[in-house]
Amino acid sequence: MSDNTTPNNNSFLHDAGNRAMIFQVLLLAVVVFVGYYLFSNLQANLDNRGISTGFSFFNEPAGFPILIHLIEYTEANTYGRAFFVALINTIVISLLGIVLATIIGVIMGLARLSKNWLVARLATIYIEVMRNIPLLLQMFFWYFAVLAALPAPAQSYEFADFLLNKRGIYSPNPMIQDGFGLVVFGFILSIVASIGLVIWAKKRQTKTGLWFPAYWSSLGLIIGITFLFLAVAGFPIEFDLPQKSRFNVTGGMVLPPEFVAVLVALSTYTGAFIAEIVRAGILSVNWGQTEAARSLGLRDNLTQRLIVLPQALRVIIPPLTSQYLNLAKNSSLGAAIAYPELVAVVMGTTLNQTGQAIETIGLCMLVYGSLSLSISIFMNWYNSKMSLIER
Amino acid sequence: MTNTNMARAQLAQGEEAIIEFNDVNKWYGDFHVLKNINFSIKKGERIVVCGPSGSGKSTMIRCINRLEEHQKGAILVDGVEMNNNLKNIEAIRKDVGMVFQHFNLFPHLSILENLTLAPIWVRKTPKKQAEEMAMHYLERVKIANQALKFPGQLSGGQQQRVAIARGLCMQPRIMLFDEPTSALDPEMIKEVLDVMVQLAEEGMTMVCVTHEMGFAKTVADRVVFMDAGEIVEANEPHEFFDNPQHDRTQMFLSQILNH
Amino acid sequence: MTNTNMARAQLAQGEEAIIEFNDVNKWYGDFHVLKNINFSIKKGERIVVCGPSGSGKSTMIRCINRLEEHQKGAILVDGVEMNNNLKNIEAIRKDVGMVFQHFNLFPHLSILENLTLAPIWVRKTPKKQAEEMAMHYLERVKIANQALKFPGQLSGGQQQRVAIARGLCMQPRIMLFDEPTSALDPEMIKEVLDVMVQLAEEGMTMVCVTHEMGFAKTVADRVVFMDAGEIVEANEPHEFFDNPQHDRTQMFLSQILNH
Amino acid sequence: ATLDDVKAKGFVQCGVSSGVPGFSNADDKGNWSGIDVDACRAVASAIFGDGQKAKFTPLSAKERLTALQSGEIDVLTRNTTWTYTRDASLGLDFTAVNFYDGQGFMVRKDLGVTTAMDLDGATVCTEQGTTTELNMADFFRKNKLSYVPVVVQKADEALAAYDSGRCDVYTTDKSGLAAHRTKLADPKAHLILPETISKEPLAPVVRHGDNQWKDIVTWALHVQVNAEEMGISSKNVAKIKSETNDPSIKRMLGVEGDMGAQLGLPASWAYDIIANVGNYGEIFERNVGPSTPVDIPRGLNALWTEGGVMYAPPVR
Amino acid sequence: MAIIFKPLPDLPPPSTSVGAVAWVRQNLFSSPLNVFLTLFSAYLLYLLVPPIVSWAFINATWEGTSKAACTGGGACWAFVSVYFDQFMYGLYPEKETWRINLAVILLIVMVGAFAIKTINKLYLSVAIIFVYPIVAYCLFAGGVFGLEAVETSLWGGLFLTVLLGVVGIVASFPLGVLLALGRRSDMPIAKSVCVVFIETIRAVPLITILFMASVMIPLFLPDGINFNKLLRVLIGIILFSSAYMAEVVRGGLQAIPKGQYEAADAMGLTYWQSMILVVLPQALKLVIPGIVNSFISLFKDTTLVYIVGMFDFLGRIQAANHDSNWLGTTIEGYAFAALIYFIICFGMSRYSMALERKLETGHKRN
Ligand SMILES: Nc1ncnc2c1ncn2[C@@H]1O[C@H](COP(=O)(O)OP(=O)(O)OP(=O)(O)O)[C@@H](O)[C@H]1O
Ligand SMILES: Nc1ncnc2c1ncn2[C@@H]1O[C@H](COP(=O)(O)OP(=O)(O)OP(=O)(O)O)[C@@H](O)[C@H]1O
Ligand SMILES: [Mg+2]
Ligand SMILES: [Mg+2]
Repeated sequence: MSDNTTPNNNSFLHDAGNRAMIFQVLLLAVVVFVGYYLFSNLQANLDNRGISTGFSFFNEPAGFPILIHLIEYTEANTYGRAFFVALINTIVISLLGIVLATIIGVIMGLARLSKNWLVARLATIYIEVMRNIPLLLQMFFWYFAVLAALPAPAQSYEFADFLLNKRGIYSPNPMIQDGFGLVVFGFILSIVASIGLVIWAKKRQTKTGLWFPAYWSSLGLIIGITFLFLAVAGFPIEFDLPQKSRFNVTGGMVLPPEFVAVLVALSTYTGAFIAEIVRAGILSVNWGQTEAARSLGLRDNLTQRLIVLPQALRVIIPPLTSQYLNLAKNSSLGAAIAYPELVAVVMGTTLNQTGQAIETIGLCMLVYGSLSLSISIFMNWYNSKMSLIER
Repeated sequence: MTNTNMARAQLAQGEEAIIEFNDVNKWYGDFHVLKNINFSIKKGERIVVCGPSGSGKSTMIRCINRLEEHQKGAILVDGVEMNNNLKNIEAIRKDVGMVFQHFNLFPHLSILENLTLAPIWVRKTPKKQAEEMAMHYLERVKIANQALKFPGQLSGGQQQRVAIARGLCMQPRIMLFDEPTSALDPEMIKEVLDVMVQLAEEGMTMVCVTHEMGFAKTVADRVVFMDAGEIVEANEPHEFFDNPQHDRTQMFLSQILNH
Repeated sequence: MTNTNMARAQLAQGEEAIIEFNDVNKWYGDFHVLKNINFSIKKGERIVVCGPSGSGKSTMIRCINRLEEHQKGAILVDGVEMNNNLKNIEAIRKDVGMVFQHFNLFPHLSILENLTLAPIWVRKTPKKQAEEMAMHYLERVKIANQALKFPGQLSGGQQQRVAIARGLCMQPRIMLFDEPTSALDPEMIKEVLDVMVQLAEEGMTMVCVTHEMGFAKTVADRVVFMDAGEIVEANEPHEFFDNPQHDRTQMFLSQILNH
Repeated sequence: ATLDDVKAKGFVQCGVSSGVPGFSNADDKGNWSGIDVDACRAVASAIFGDGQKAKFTPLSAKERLTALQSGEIDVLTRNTTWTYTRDASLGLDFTAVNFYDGQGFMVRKDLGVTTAMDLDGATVCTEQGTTTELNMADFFRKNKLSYVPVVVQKADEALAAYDSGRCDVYTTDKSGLAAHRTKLADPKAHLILPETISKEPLAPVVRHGDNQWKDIVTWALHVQVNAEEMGISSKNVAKIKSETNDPSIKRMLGVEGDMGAQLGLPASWAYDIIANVGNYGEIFERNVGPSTPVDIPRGLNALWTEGGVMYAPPVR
Repeated sequence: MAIIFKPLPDLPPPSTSVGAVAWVRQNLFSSPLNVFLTLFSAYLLYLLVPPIVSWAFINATWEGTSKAACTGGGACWAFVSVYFDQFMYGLYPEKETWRINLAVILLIVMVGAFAIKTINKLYLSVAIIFVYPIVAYCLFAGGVFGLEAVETSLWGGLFLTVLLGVVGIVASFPLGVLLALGRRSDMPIAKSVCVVFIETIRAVPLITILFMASVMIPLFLPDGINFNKLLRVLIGIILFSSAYMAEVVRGGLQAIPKGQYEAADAMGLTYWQSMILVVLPQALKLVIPGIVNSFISLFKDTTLVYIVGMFDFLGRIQAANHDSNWLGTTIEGYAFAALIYFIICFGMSRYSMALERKLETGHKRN
């Protein structure tokens, strides 16, 4: 039958595989060429203009101060260290923002679904207002609103050993004394005990069918035992109390208003987006699931917890990931209100002092790239875990 | 109370009514979907409900475990009136199993977990015992070997049987079926009907919305025909099929049976 | 070449094969879904393919217009081998109409646009002429009055008839049907089968996956029974139904017919 | 070469700051004015004989140097401090100083502070990306004073933060302090401290390597200073040009010889600068002098003959 | 003899299930928790609304020539009214602003026409995407048909904001579609190029891209080649939003059932035919909300051009805040900005909802 199988007019170009191949080779060639072209121009331009390149400036002293630094930092430290300070600031604000935005988003999303008309309406207004006004404006709003609302340091609000004024929230700074090891031991002990409690509660259910509020009790257990050990060790913590001085407050720990404003702006803004995602996720779970759960006699809170939320999560997670990424990227706007994050320190001060545009901007892009990548890797892992349970 | 009396009158003498509709009316917004439903079901009775699409069949049986609220009249299940009292509703729901047309299995839980969920959380059955019972019912519906799979991995007929087993796991005294076979293909319909026939033979009280007239003929004690929110006719199967009283019923039957 | 010869042998003497499967094998990953399919279909023949779910029926007919690739053997349609050659594939697809189980109408286009799309863009028919032809086929399937509606506005049976008309609009020489009635309810099944019977009477080459045994009996020239990726039995309908050769076929028939 | 590009374009593209009153500021009609703007107009006058053939790109502190490096602007006339690193490693060249500045501090009067040495523990607001940040750090370190820095991306927000009480002190170049003070809610409630903590020679910047262009920008400034020294102003320049016998003036104004050709400029280049823009003294008075709200004393920027450091090489 | 069936008449529902009282009971006070929530929300409203109303309206000053005119203790809207033109048009010559107005009206009319059923959507889209930009550009930039040329550096205010947003979205749209198709293609190299592009761009903040575009692109080009800053910023914005658009469109493509592709294949349509005729129209319709969402984000994000020294709407307002006649009007300026952004963004999201309903072909069946 071989004669019969002779394909007619089998020209090279008509083969689907070949066509794809040719197209791709062309594409690759274009990409490589454009890349090469840009790069060679860059080199020529840099040479022409006598701009030095490289990261050697990283080892030079930075000479500028940074308001918020979670690791030791002074002006005498290097640009490299300044970079890490800023990196940590970016990461901290992103992570805290993500946590807060999630909480706000879930609450607002549920509120918008509330059967209570007024609550649902207010949540809708919140969501629409937040979503439709540029984040930068919101940052200015929070920053200057916060500043305007608070008193000068001399007139600080005081609660116990806490101070609140335009310069931030001051709290006692705990300083660990001898004997703290005992407390740590107590804390570990309490955790072990509560894990035991949870296991015991599971076992008991299997045997007798009765539930025990294991999670709440373990919380109590952890607090109780830790406090007990604190007392036994004679409270081995001393507090460095904030004190008003001529201009400011000295001592204690401080949460500057910049940090608060950026955090509030980021989390309320992103929270509004997350609220919509949560709402859509919950709505995406077939009403039949709720009915089935109800007809089995499950209470509404159990229905939500055991049936609706686990399924809604699958729908929620992918768009949630993008919102997390957006939040991390939007933290770069913090520069506008003096929050010393990556863009401010690296693309701002460092770039201006060293003039190394390519290096600093490239570095910023790289950092945001990796930050985004890690968030999405984590979320994808979580997502696959969730869907694994399903199938 | 004449309506109630009428409902009573439909009962065979001396036997106890486990579900009673007393002059039940329901509206969806302005739309009057159930009109003066008076009907009562004895313990162990097997009722088939049929009627054209949109006639209110589903709505009626969903009122029994208060997936829907009615606005007028009273529904008594096991002597308890279904109203906003959550305690009552929960208690009744434990006693009433429901099987949906689209199964409504929980896709994120394994078959076994689907079955043990309610016993563990609602009835506070020890997990082990709940699992044993679940396996028992899975065997009853002949899919014990699928216990560890997830709903997405089963065929439609198998899923529907799991749904039935799930309903049975609460050891209900009443089972409600809402078109349990209409999403299935012919081979699977048979599987499901077989299980239902078995249940019926064991004396479970059953209310079943279905258009499987074969099932109605063999199993039902009474067939209820609804149209436009009313019960048009309710009768024993042979009477119902051979000698329908209303012209509406005749028309409907002629359509269905000629196919 | 013995297999190919076998395929030829199945042909009635002297008649021309329009579709030929020569020792076709196909895998989905590791899963061997079609096993040594040797089969050939004459011009004007009407073939019904049946078999249990998952036996590879859909896969086989989807290979004919290369919605699926096969990995071994050759499929010849109209003497042209189906391989990666785009020209060939496009040419064959113009000649082969396909009707899917789930209709797959284009929801964003009106019925008329659904029908004229391929003639206009593939066959380069003038729009007016394409529309006339479309109206002609719509009349054939008795829904000409629905031409300006959108698919979402039609009932299942109507949609399926539109799908058939769409297939016919390319004026194909071969029509493939993949369970064209299984998504429909009984009333609608009848509508669709009627249209197909008509087509069959006009001598169109048809390959139809279906479990409507009534249709098979009245219309088919041959009935092909598949199981586990193989063609178990292929025979004329009366032989096939009254005197099945394989025990697997017997078992299958007993299930289907007893329902 | 830049000059050819500029001639081909028909205008000079200058980078300026986006709003420092007295230095570069656009009014509500979009007209630019200020010392830095005039420095640019001087270059335009020298080339085209027309000070209006200049266009202005407002730049933030952050992007100004990169904008120049990348060729987006021809010359950066934005109060930019001349420092070693900037000159040596960035592919840039500074021309002549058009304003001698120094960094200072502004505080609220009611704090009772009179000297910067009192600022121990203060919170300091400043704009990001300038030498100001570094000088501030150096000052406090040198004097062993503690402080809290609040570094805001743009001067406006930095000032707003100071105004709203976030900081005790606002620091930037003294010229900037004077200018910014006019923007505060109550300018009179603020005090500029006497200390000058840094040398801030502000000079227009050009790209490294184009000497001709650098010379043009440099000499456009020198001419202004020389003119003031010689008593030539925009008002009398026409008369002097026609009446003078002083050979050095004749040379400068292009009456004798062709000094312009050496730089690729018309012979009347210096005349055009003075006629269009004025001498340095005029420019200073017009933009930041006592008659303006900015009100900066001449100080260091007076001519060398009058106790300042403005000293220009002769045109010969 | 058969009994004739006569359906009972429909009765109106009892008053406990409809009407105002029932509504209040069901929606506000249906359970103790709801009672609490209702009261709490009402209290919140009480706290927020009266002060805002009195600041923004009751005590506000609407006219005046300087801040000194604002004595009411409320908002100083006089500032906004004096500066209104600059906020809208930037430094665009006053006597030429009719050109901008004309272009905007034209656009609104054209987009609005989508809602009219009888108009051919295809021609309209072609007109908007291909013809309109040319017309608009001629109007804005001038220099042809006797229109006075207006340099791009004078463009500003809300006009610039809208321009950046609209051009960004319109131009990024086809690019996004191509990227999305590329990302879903079977060709490994094409696919990886698209994936890398999309993921890289999505991973970095817009700020860095704008910065690149405004100050660094020239470094990547041969000496002497240079082009308009506005254009460069636009390219940055287009690349940025095309990556987002690609992901939105990909979502739509994934939602199209395989059967649609197969049906198109079975009819003999080529790849591009089946994409353009069958798949994309459905996919794009599905993702209208997503598209509008990216439009809204992009529109808001254009505020970031301030860091590259362009004076968009927000930039103009900030600049006007320097005016010594109007010091202390920052809040009014920002409130006005917030209001305008809100109106535009909210309007867009409502328009998209209306559009979705209009484009619905037949009710959904499952
Ligand atoms: N939530 C609702 N809101 C308004 N009308 C509704 C609602 N649910 C159902 N209906 C209407 O009530 C009527 C009865 O619905 P029901 O589901 O009880 O019919 P059915 O007899 O079960 O029909 P089918 O055989 O099609 O399932 C229908 O006309 C339906 O359109
Ligand atoms: N894309 C795929 N990848 C892997 N396996 C597949 C794929 N598509 C189908 N199969 C498997 O191939 C086998 C044959 O599928 P096919 O759809 O041809 O069956 P069928 O005979 O048409 O069955 P049915 O009557 O249920 O439609 C089935 O076991 C199916 O699970
Ligand atoms: Mg129903
Ligand atoms: Mg199939």
